[in-house]
Amino acid sequence: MILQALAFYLFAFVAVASGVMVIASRNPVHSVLFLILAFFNGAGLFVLMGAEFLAMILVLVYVGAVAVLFLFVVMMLDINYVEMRKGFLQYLPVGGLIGLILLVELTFVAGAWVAAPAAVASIPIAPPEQVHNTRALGNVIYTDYIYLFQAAGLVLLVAMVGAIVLTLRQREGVRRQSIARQIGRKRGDSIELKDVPRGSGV
Amino acid sequence: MISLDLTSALPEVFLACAAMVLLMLGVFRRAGSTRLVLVLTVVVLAVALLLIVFSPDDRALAFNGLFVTDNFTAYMKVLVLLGAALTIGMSLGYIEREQMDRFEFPVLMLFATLGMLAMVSANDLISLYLGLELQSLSLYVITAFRRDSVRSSEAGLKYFVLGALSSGMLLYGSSMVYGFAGSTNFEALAEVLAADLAFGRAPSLGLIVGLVFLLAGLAFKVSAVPFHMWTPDVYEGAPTPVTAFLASAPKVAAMALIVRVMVGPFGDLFEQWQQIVVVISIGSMVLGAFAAINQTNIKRLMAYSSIGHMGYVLVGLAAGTEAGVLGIVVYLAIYLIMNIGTFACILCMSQEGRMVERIEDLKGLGKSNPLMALALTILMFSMAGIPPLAGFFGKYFVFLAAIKAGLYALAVIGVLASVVGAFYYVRIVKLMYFEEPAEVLDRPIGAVLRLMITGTSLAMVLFLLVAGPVVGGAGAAAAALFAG
Amino acid sequence: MSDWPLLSLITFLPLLGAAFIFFIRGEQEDIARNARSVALWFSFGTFVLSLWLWFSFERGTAEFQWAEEVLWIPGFNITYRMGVDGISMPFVLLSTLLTPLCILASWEAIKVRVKEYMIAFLVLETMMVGMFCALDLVVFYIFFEGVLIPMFLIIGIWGGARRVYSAFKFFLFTLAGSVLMLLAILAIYFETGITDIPTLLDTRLPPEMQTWLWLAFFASFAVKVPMWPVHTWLPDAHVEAPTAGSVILAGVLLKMGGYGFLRFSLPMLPEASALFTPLLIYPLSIIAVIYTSLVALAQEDMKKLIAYSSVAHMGLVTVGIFTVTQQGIEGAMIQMLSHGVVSAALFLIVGVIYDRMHSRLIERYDGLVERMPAYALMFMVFMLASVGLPGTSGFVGEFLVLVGAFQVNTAVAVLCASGMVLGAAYMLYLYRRVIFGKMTKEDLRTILDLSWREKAIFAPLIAVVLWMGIYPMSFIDVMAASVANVIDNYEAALAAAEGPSLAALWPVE
Amino acid sequence: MDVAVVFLPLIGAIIAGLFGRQIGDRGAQLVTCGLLGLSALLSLVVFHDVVIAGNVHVTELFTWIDSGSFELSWALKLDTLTAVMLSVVTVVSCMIHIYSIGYMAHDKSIPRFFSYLSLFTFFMLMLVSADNFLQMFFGWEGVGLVSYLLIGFWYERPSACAAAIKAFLVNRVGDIGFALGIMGAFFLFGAVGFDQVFAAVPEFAEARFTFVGIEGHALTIICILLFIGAMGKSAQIGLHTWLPDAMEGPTPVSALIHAATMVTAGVFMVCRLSPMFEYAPVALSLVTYVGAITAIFAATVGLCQNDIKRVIAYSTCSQLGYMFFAAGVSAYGAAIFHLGTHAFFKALLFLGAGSVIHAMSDEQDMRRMGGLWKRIPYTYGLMWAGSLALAGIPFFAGYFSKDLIIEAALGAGSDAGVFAFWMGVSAAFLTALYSWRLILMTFHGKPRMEQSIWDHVHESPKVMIIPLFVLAAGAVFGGAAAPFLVGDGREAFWGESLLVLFGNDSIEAAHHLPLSVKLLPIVVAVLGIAVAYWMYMAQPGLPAALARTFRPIYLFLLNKWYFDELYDALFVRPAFAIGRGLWKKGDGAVIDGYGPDGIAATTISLAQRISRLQTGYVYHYAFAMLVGVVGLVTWYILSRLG
Amino acid sequence: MFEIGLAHYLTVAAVLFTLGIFGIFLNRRNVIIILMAIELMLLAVNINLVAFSTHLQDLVGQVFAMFVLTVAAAEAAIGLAILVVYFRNRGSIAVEDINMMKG
Repeated sequence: MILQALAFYLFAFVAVASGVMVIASRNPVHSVLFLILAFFNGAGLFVLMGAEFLAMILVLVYVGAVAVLFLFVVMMLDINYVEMRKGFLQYLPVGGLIGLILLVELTFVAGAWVAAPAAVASIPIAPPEQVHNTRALGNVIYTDYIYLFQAAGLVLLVAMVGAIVLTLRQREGVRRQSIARQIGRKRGDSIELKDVPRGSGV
Repeated sequence: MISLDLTSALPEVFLACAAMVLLMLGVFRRAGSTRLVLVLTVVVLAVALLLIVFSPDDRALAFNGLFVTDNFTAYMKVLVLLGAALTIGMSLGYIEREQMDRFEFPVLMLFATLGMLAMVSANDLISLYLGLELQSLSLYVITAFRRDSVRSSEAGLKYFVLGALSSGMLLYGSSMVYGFAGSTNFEALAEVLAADLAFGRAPSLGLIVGLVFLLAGLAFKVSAVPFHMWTPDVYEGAPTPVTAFLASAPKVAAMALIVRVMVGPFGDLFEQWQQIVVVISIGSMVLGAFAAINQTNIKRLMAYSSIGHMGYVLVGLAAGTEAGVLGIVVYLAIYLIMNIGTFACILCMSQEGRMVERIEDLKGLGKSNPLMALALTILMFSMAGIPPLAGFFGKYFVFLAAIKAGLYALAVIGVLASVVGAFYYVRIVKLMYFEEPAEVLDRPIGAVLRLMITGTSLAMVLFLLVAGPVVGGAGAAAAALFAG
Repeated sequence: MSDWPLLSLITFLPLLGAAFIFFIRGEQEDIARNARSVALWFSFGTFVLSLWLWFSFERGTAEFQWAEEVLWIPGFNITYRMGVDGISMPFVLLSTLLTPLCILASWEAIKVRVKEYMIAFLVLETMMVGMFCALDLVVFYIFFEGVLIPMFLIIGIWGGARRVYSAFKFFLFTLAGSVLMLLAILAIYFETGITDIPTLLDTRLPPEMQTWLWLAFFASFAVKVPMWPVHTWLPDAHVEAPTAGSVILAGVLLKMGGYGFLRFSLPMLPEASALFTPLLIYPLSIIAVIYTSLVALAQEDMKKLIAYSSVAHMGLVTVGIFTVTQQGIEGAMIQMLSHGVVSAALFLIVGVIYDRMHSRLIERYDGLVERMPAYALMFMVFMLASVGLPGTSGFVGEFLVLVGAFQVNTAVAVLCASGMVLGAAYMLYLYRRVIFGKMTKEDLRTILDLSWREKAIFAPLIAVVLWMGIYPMSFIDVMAASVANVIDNYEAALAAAEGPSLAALWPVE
Repeated sequence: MDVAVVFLPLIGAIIAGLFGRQIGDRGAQLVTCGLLGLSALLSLVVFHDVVIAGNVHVTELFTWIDSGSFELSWALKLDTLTAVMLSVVTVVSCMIHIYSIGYMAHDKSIPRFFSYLSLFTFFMLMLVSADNFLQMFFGWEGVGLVSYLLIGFWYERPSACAAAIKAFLVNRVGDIGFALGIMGAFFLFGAVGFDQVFAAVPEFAEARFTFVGIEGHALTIICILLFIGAMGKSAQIGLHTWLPDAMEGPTPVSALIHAATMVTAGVFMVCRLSPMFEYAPVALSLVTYVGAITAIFAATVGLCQNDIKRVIAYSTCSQLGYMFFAAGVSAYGAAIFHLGTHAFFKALLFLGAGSVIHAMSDEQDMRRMGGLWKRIPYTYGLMWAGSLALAGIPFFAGYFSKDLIIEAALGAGSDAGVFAFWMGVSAAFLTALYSWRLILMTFHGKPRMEQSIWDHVHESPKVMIIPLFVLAAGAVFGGAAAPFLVGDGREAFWGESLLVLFGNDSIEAAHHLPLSVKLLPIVVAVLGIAVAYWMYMAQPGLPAALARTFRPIYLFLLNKWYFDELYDALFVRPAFAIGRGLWKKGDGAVIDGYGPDGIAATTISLAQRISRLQTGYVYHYAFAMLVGVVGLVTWYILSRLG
Repeated sequence: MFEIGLAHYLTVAAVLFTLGIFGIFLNRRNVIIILMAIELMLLAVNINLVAFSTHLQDLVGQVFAMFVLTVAAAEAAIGLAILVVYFRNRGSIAVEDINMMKG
C-alpha cells in the first residue's frame, strides 16, 4: 500500500513538475523533452490505476510519435529562443490569480465526489485475473463501440489529409520521379541509333 | 449483442463512403479534378439529404445507443446538409479564381459535414466528442486552406488554438460528468439525474461544474459570448466560401447539439443551466449588436452578426421549453438561408477580378446592380428582423418562448439589441442605395451565385406563405426532443 | 356576408402592381413611363375597389365586416384574418385615396429610379391597407412593421440633403418603439393563447399585466403618433422625405398610432388606460399641443412647420381617444381622417413650389398669390382646414375632441383649446410669408401656377375637406356603432374592475 | 325663401371668386350686387313674414354632426331678432356692395373683392340665423375669416398682412372662450340647439360645476366664457387691439365689417343668449362693466388719433361698449336697436371717410386735410348727418338708441348700471368731441395738404354717393323704429326671441326716469361739440398746447393705452422666443441630445470600446474564455456554499 | 495520506489541466508551447477519465480516454501542420505576432 502511495507521489510530482517546465522552459526543445517526461509519468499513473493498455499506448503514441513530431517541428522551424521568456511574468499576477481560483475550485470539486447512486456501470470492469485490461478494451471497441472506432478512423484520415494538403508542396522546377513513366518507358523512347557517315568527323 | 443497425445511420454511412470515394477520385485524377469532385460533393450531399427526408420519422437508436435519429435530428440534418450543399456549391467560382482549386477542399468540407451529422445524432458524450472533432479538424484545415495567405493561416492558427482549448474544456467537463454521474450515455445520464431529482437530492456540484465546462466547449462552437472571440478574426481571415460554410452549417449542428445535450440528459438540471444560457445569450445579443457597428470588413460584420443571431437562438434555449426549441429550430432554418444568401452576395463582391470585402465597396450597388442590391436589401432587412420578411419569424418564435417562460427581462434586452443590430444591417442598405458608387463591382456574377441570391431572397419574402409547414415541421422536431 | 375576399384584394392588388412593375424591361425612359402609369392604374383600381367597401359597408353595427379567415400557422392559432369595422374602414379608404394622389404628385418630381420608387409606394400601400384590415395581432404587427421598409427606402433614396440621418432616425425610432409592442403581443398570446383581435376585444386581461402591456403598446404607438417627447423623428423625416413620402407619412403613418390606441390600448387594456390617461396621455398630449405649436411658430422650413403642426394635431387625437366619450373618440377619428387629408394636402402644397424652386425655406418665397392665384386658393383652403375653421374637416374633429375632453376634464379642454390660437398663428404666419407680401424675388416672377395634373390632385382633397366639414355625418355614421361598442366595453370592464383590481394596477409599496 | 336670403350671397361669392377671370370685373360686380340686392329684398319679405305675420319658424336643412348626444343640424332659425338682423345686414351690405363698385373701381382684383364681400355677408347671415351654438360659431369664425381676408386684401402691404393676422388671432382668443362656452353648455344641458338649451335653462338655473379647478355657478361660468368670445369679436377692452389695425383694409370693408355688422356679432350673441344670461346675473354685470369701460376707454383714445379711419374705429369700439352695457343691464332691445342705428350711421361715417380718402388720393391723416367742405359738399353733408346721429343729437337715430341705453343703465339700478351710466355720459361727451374734431380737422380750416393733391380733390361718383344717401336716411330716420323696438310694443315685437326676467326690465325703468337724467346725455353732447369748436376752430393752437402740457397723458392716449406694446411684450415676442428656444434647445439639445442622437453617440462609442476588446491576441481570447468559465464555476460554487 | 483515492488522481489532473490553461494564455512567445499545453490538458483529462473508470469499475472511461488519445494525436498533427504553414508565411511563430486581424 505504501509502495503504491510512494509510486503515486513520485509519478504525480514528476508529472506536475515537468508540466510546469513544459510551459516555463526557455528552450522549446526542453519543453518537448519535459512533455515527454510528463507523458511517461502519466503512463505510470495509468498503470497504478490498472489501465495498462492505455499506459502503453500513451508511451507508444505520444512519446513515440506525437512528441517526436513536436521535436521535429521545433527543430525544423528555426526559432530564436533568446527572447522566449520576456513578458512571461508580466501577466502572471492576474492570470495566476484566475488560474489559482480555477485550481482551487477543481480540487474542491474533486474532493466532493460521491458515487451517483443511480449510476450503473454500462460495461463493468471484470477482475484483471479473468479479463486482461487490453482484452477487455478489445472486447468492446470493435463491438459496442464500433461506431466510435470508425469515427476515430475518419478523424485520423482527416488529420492525414489535412496535414498533407497544408504542408505538401509541389515545388516548381524540381524534377520528380514518375514511376509510371519510368516503367512505361520503351527502349525506342530514349535510344536512337544513328548511322554516322564515315570519314566526315563529328 | 452487436447492434449495428445501419439503416438509421444510412446517410452518414453513405456520406463517409462517398467522401472516401471522392478522395480516391481526386487522388487518381489529379489536376483538374476539383470541379468534378466539387460537383459530385454537392450531389452526394443532395442524395444524403434525400435519404434523410425519406427515412422513417420515429425515434431510433443505433450502435449500442451511441447514435440517435428522430424528427429533431432529421430536421437539423436537413438544415446542415442544405447549408453545406449550398455553401460548397457557391464556392466553386471562388476557389478557381483564388488558386485554391484542390480537390481536398470539397472532400474536407464533406468530412466536416459528416462530423456535423454525427454531432446532431450524438447520443453519448463520446460520440459527441468524436463528431465534434471530426467537424472541427476539417474546419481548421479548410480555414487555413489558402496556405500562401497570411490571413488565412493566421485564422487557421487562431481557430485551432482556441478550438483545441475549447475541446479541452469540453473534455474536462465530459470527464467530470462521467465521473459524477457514472455514465456517458445521454439516456443513462437523464435517468441518473431524474433519480436524483426524484429523491430530492441536489445535483452534485461536480456535475454542475462539469456541465459548465461542457457548455463552455459547446458555446465556443456557436461562438457565444464570452467564447466568441475567435469568430471575427477567423471569419475575416478564412477564404470567403469557408466563412460562409463556418457561419451556416456548423452553427446549426452545434446548436442542435447544445439543445440535445441541455434538454435531453441535462433537462432536469434546467434551473442550473438556464442562468448560464441567459447570461451568454444576453452577452451574445448585446455584443453582436454593438461590436458590429464600427466594422469595415463585411466578413467581420457577418461574424458579429452571427454572434448576435446565436444570442437570439439561445433565448429559445433559455426558455427550455418545447416552444423554445421550436423557436430555435425555426430560427436556425431562417438564419441558415439568409446567411447563405448574404454570403452569396459577398462572394459576388469583386472589382476587376479581385475580391473585395470592405463594406464601403457596396456603395452605389443600387445603381450598378439593382437586382443584387434588392436581394441584399431583403436579406439585410430580414437579418434585422423586420416583418414581413422571414427573419422576423425566427425572432418571433424565440421571444414567444421567452415570454412564455417568464423571461421578460431577457426578451426586452433582446428586442432592444435587435434595434441596435438593425442599425448596422440597415447601414448596408444605406450604402447601396443612398450613396453614389465609388468603384463599381464586377458584373456579371456567376449563374450559380445569381440563382442562390435570387433563391434565398425570394425565400425571405415568401416565407410568409410557407410559414405554416416550416413551423409545423419545427414543432414536430421540437416535440421529438420532449417525447422521451 | 362576404363571399369574396374584398379586403385581401384591396390589400394585395398594389403588390400585384409592384410585381408588374418589377418585370418591366426596356429603355430607361420607357420603364419610367410605364412604371408610372402601371402604378397609377393599380392604385386607382385599388381605390375604386375600396369604394365598393365604402358603399357596401353596413352602418350601424360594430361587427367586423368582410371578414376573411385562413389558418396560417397552425399550432399557434395564428390566422390570416382580415376584416373591417367602423374604426378601420375609413383608414383603409384614406390610404387608398392618398396613394394614387401621391403617385400623381411624384409624376414629374421623381426622375431617378422611377421603377423602384413606384414599387416602394405600392408595397407601402399594401402594408398600410393590410395593417388597417388585419384582425390578428401577428398579422397586424407584420404589416405595422413592414411599413418601415418601403418608407425607409423612400426617405433615404429620394429624400433631401440630410436624408440618411432622417431615414435612420425614423427607422430606428419607430423600430425601437414597436419591438416592445411585439413583446406585448407575445405576452397577450401567452396569456390568452390567441392572437385573434375580435376575440381579444372581449377578453379581459389580468390587471397587473395590463400595466406593462399598456406601456409596451404605448411605446410603439406613441412613437408613431408621435407624442411628445418622442416626436423628433417626425420633423426630420418629413423635411427630408420626398413630397409623396411626407404625404403618406403624415397622412397615414401617423394614424397608425392613433388607430393602435383605439384598437388595442383602449379596448384590451381598459384598466391600464384608465390609470395612464391622466398620468401620461393628457400631460404629454397637452405638452405636444402647446410645445410643438410654439416650435412650429419659429420654423423656417415649410415642411418642418407642417410636421410640427402634425404633432400638435395628433396631440388632440390622443386626448380625444382617451376621453372615452362618444364625442371624443369620434372627434379623434374625424381629426385623424381630416389631418390625413389636410396635412397630406399641405405637404403636396409645399411640394408644388418645391418642384418649381427646389427650396422649402419660407424666406425663399413671397407674394406668390400674384403669380399663382389658384395655388393660393388651394393653400388657403387647406390652411384653414388645418386651423380648424368651421365648415372644414378640421373643425369637426377638433371641436368634438374638445367637447369630449370638456366632459372629462375641463383643464385639459382649456389647454388644448389654446392650440386653436397657436395653430392659427403659425399657419397664418406661414401663409402670409409665402403667399402674401410683395413679390421681391426675381426668379419667382416666372413661376407657374398649378398645372392640370396638380389641380386634379388637389380637387378630391378639397372635396373631402369640405365634405367632412359640412356633412361629416357620412363618416360619423360609419364609425358610430363601433365607437359606441368600444365605449360600452370599456365602461363595462371598468365597472367590473372597480375596487381591488384597479388597485392592483399600480402596486403601492 | 329664408334659405335663399342666406345662400344667395354665397352663390354670388362662389361665382365671383372662382370664375372671376371668366366673367370679368363687371360681371363679378353685377352678379354679387344683384344677388345681394335680391337677398336684401327677400330679407324684407322675410322680415314681414316673421315679424308682422308672426311666422316664427326653423328651417332645417340637414344634419351636421350627430355624435352621441351631441347632435345638431344645419338649420335657419327665424324669429324677430334674426329677421331684424337679416334686414340690417343685407341692406347695409347691399349698399356697401354698390358703393364698392365706385370705390374699388381702380383696383386690380375686383372679382376677388366682391367675392369676399358676398362671402362675408353669407357668413354673417349664417351667424344671425343660426339655430344652434355650433352654426353660430360657424358664422362667427366665417366672418372672422373673411374679415382676415379683407383686411389683408392689399396683401402687398406688410402692415395690412400684419393687421389681418392680428385680427384673426385676437378673435381666436375670444373664440376659445366661445368654444369652451359651447362645450360647457353641452356639458350642462346635453344639447347645443338654442331651443333645447333655452328650454332647459330654468331647470339648471342653480346648477354648479367645476371648471379648471374653480367650482362655481354653472351658468355664470358658461356665460362668461361665451362673453369672452363676444369680447373678441366686438373688440371689447382687452381684445380690442385688432379693430383699429383692421383699418388697413379697404374702406368699404371697414364700413361693412368693422362697423356695421361683424363687430356687432358679439352684441347679437349676448342678446340671442339672453335666456341664459338672464339667469347669470354675475355674468351680466361683468358684461356691463366691460362694456362701460370699453365705451370710455375707446372714446379717450379716439380723441387723440390722427388717422381719420382710426378715429371712427375707436368710435365703433366705444359704441359697441354702449351696446354691451345695454345688454348687461338687460336692455337687449336697446342694444339691438343701437346696433341697428349704429350700423347705418357708422357705415355712413366710414363710407364718408372713404369718400374723403378717395378724394384725397388715399391720404388718411387728418393733419394733412382741412378745408375740404367746399370741394366735396355731399360728403361733407353726409358726414354731418352721421356725426349728429353718432353724438346722439335729438331726433337723429342715435339719439333714440343711445340715450335710451344710458338711461336704461341708470334705470337698472344696480352698481354696475350706475357705473355704466356715468361712463356712458362721459363717453357721450367725448364722442361728440372727437366727432367734431374729425369734422373740423377734415373739412374746415386751411387746407394742409400738398397743392397737387388739393388740385385733384373731387366729389365721389354717384355710385358711391347714392348708397351714402340711403344710409344717411337710416341714420336720420332710424329713430322711427324706436316705439316698436324699445317702446311699449317691444314685448310683442320681440316675442320670444329676447328674454327679460321680471324685475330686470331696465327699459321700462328708463321710461320712468326724471327728465334731468334724460336731458343729461344731450347736454353733454352739445357741450362736446362746443368744446370741439372752441379747440379746433376758435383756438387752433390749444390742442397742441394741451398735448405739450399733459404730455404723458397725451402719449398714453395716442399710443392707445399701450395695449399693443404690452401684448407684444407679453405674448407675441415671448411666443416666438419660446418657440425658437423649445426648438433649438428643447428639441435639439435636450430631446435629441439625450434621446436619439445621444443614444446613437453612446452606442457608437460603446461599439468602439467593445471592438477594442478584440485585440487580435490569442492569449487574450483564451483568457476571456477562461474568465468566462471560472466566473460561472465560481458563481455556482459560491451559490452552493452560500 | 497514504490511502491513495480518487481525489488524489483528480487533483493531479486538475493541476495539470490548470497548467495547460496557464500555458495557453501566459505564453507570449511561442505557439508550439501552446500546442504542448493543449497536450497537457488532454493528459489531465485522460487521467481524470481513467481515474473515474477505475473508481466506478466501468470500462467506458478507458474507452473514452483511448479515443481522446487518438483524437489528440490527430489534433497535434493538424495543429503542427497549420503552424508550419503559418511559419512559412510569416516567418515567425511568436504568439504576439499573430494579430493581423483584430477589432
